[in-house]
Amino acid sequence: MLVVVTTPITNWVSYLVYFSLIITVILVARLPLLTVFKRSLIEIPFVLFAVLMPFFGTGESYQVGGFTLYREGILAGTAIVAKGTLGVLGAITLSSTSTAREILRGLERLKLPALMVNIASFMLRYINVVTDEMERMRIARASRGFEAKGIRDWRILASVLATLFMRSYERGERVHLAMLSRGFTGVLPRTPDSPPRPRQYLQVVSLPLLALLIALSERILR
Amino acid sequence: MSSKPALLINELAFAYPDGHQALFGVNLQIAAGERLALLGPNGAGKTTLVMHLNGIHGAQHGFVEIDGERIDVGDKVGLKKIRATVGLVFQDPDDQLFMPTVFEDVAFGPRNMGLAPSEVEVRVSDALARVGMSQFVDRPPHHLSFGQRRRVAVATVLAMNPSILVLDEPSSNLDPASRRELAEILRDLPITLIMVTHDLPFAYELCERSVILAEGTIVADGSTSKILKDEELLERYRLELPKGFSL
Amino acid sequence: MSSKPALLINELAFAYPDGHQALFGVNLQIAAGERLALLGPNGAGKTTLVMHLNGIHGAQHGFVEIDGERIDVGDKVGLKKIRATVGLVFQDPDDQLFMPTVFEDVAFGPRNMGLAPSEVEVRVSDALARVGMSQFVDRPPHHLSFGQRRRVAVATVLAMNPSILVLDEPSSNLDPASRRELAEILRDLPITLIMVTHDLPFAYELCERSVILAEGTIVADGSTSKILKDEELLERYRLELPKGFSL
Amino acid sequence: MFAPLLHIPDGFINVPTSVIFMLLSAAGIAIALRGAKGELDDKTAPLAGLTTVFIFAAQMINFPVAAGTSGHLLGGALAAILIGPYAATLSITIVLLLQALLFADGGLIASGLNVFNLALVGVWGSHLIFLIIRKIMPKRKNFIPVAGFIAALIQVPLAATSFVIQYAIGAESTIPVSTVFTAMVSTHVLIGIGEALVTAFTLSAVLATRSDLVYGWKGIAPKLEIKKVNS
Repeated sequence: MLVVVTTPITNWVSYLVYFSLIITVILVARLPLLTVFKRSLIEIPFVLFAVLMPFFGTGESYQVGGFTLYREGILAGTAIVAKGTLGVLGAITLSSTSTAREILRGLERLKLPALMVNIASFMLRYINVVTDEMERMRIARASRGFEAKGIRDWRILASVLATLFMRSYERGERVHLAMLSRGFTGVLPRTPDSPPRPRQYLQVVSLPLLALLIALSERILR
Repeated sequence: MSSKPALLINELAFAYPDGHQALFGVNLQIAAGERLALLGPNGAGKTTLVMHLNGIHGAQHGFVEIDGERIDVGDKVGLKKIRATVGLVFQDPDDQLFMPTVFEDVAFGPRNMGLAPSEVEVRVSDALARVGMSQFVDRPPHHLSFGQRRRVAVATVLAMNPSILVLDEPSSNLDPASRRELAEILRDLPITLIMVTHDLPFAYELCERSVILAEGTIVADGSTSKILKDEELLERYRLELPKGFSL
Repeated sequence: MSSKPALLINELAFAYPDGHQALFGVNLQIAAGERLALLGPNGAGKTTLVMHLNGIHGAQHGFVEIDGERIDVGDKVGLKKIRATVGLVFQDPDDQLFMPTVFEDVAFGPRNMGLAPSEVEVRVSDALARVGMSQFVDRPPHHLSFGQRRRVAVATVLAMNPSILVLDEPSSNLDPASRRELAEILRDLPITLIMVTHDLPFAYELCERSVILAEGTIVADGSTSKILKDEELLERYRLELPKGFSL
Repeated sequence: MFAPLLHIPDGFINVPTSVIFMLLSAAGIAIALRGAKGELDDKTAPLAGLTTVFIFAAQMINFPVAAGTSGHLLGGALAAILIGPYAATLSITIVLLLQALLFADGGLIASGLNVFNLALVGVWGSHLIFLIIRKIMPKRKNFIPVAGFIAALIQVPLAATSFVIQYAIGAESTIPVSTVFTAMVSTHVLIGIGEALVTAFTLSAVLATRSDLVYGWKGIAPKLEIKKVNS
């Protein structure tokens, strides 16, 4: 990712290779393409931003259908779309090929503070419990003829938020008591886990390495 | 209206978006004023079926009719009417009670129906009186005991004057006295009642008729006492009377 | 050790920081290997009492002794031992199963005790075998059914090899077959058992002795069958056997 | 969505700037970690974990604005007042990290930028505003929603301004900073009004039933006791 972001957009060959790399990974991992596409829509606000960019800038410019487009702006806009898309595709690949737990383990290895990892793992454990509660509350509202239409309904939705907060907080307290009664002393026991084998390391670094190679070669060839 | 069944389910089948099929052709007919227990093991599709009764899920195959009118989840006006006719009481009262006071919670449904404030007040006080919770009208639901919250949850639905009341595990987590009080409240309601439950003695106490739902179809339908006496049938569907219980 | 009671509660009183007093002098003595049902209406102080048994609440007046040793919430080392001796199973298994997999959840207690990884594994597989959940060891708890989660919750506590097991409403929300299976598991444990419950038939099935806690004191103590036959006593404390149930 | 531009993807702001803000965020998180530990003790992990789920779930609730459009809560001010600034910083940071990792919502290298804007500027900005208002206003329960309203109102444009500063330092873009500033801040003032309404409503609903859970209100209670001792 870092390699991608530092590559100047004018090295467009590199970008083609990056895209083919990430798409190869997506295909190899057999991710459903439609899902990947749907999830990439998340970057749309930034694409809009990028589309505006060619209209701004200084220096070299072109006249297209009555608009003044700046070379600088076009380049910058393209860069944002290209890099953003690569980033989003990369993150989607990561999240679709690794379980949330594996990602957490990874964060732990990357020396994210233990407390942060613990909070995140509690979050992952209870996300289903709480979203199920939320869904049942939604059905309960709908069953009594409620439909959120406008700002008038915000007060009711806020009551739902408040209830959700109180239920979550109280559950947090009960979980804490349950932990205490099983001898918790403030430090969560670490799960001993096997260190990754060299082969796995190789697989892990292969993609960034390849990307780096491409970036460098472009620069050298110029 | 009186000749038509209060509820008619015909060939109802349903699969979740993830492909898991929960209902495989359910047929059921209930007359107005009947009290029916819907029994069955965990994962039999009971909750999925209940979600069809007021249009939370739409029928993918077959249909559901309330008082002779077919539920169409696309028809917003019709749906609103159905949801006023069929009242759903959830198993966990905390899912149902989200307003700051008991009054506002019970008033929520009637207000959504667009009733005048004076009419809303009448509805609220009637519904709370029916479940014996009138004195708690200004309390936050959060501060009530579990049994009291369950009763307020029933009131929130009664306030909409439904003609069919559907309850999911109404007796769960209640202490014995609260359980009996709830049974008395439910017995006195002049209303069609459908009760999803594991509590066979509770079903026996309240419902003349029971059906067993298993693997997405109705596998038994008859008088509650007859069904509960059929030990082989009960055992096949992981149902059993508690030790020491005799009909 | 054998001559001393497994649990001795003497004159225990407790008030919450908000001033609400929950216990008003509880006296109770349990011998090793006994199975005791703690009955009582909602709000009687049952949960508060249970929280004293392993030092989550400290005694404000009176004391609690486990195997002759007084619980002192200030003594961290002693507390650790108490919490290994007295195992608490919560009512909602989701409160108790907080780790990402069944294995890690059951291993949580033994790891806190500082056991070696190999010993932890033995404890986990033993505990899961006892509740018949061995095949689910690598599953995330939220993929299990409610009855299965309840059983894993029991295993998380058994893995600490407690000599006293305290269960809060163990039969709540279980379907009849899961309820019976749990009763069989609990009956086979060679352990002192204290069970807080509303489910009088369940208490009758499992416990020879029962006490009734009401308004913060023990108001009755005797054989379960004798207590459950005393209709006047039961009624006074909002307890009653379900209709159709006979001893 | 209320504030899509506050989830910056990778490549929008250049790497040196991203790294600088990553370091700044890391420092802020370190302080929050220490603060939360001191405040919540061994309750931190479960309580902060569950409140993080709450923030995450809260952002899934759609607040309809007008025909078809809707928004969701950012929650910085709400979290700061409900659970305190330290725990709120941690909760919002984790929500942002997991959104980036699991849902590709916001970039990974850009995560430092996003955490800085929302978890640090958003939360601590709200907290400071809240403290100031607490000084000025009468110490009654119903001042909390009002304070929450103002804190949330200012928090959103504040986070937007922080975004513009990052943009000014390191955006690989040609749109002039002043244009971005005007556009961002004006839209986010509107968004801030929505955020403020929802925050105030939610706070008043929690206060109605469990005022003891509200951090911003608890902070006041001991003060009153001290007064009694002095007189």
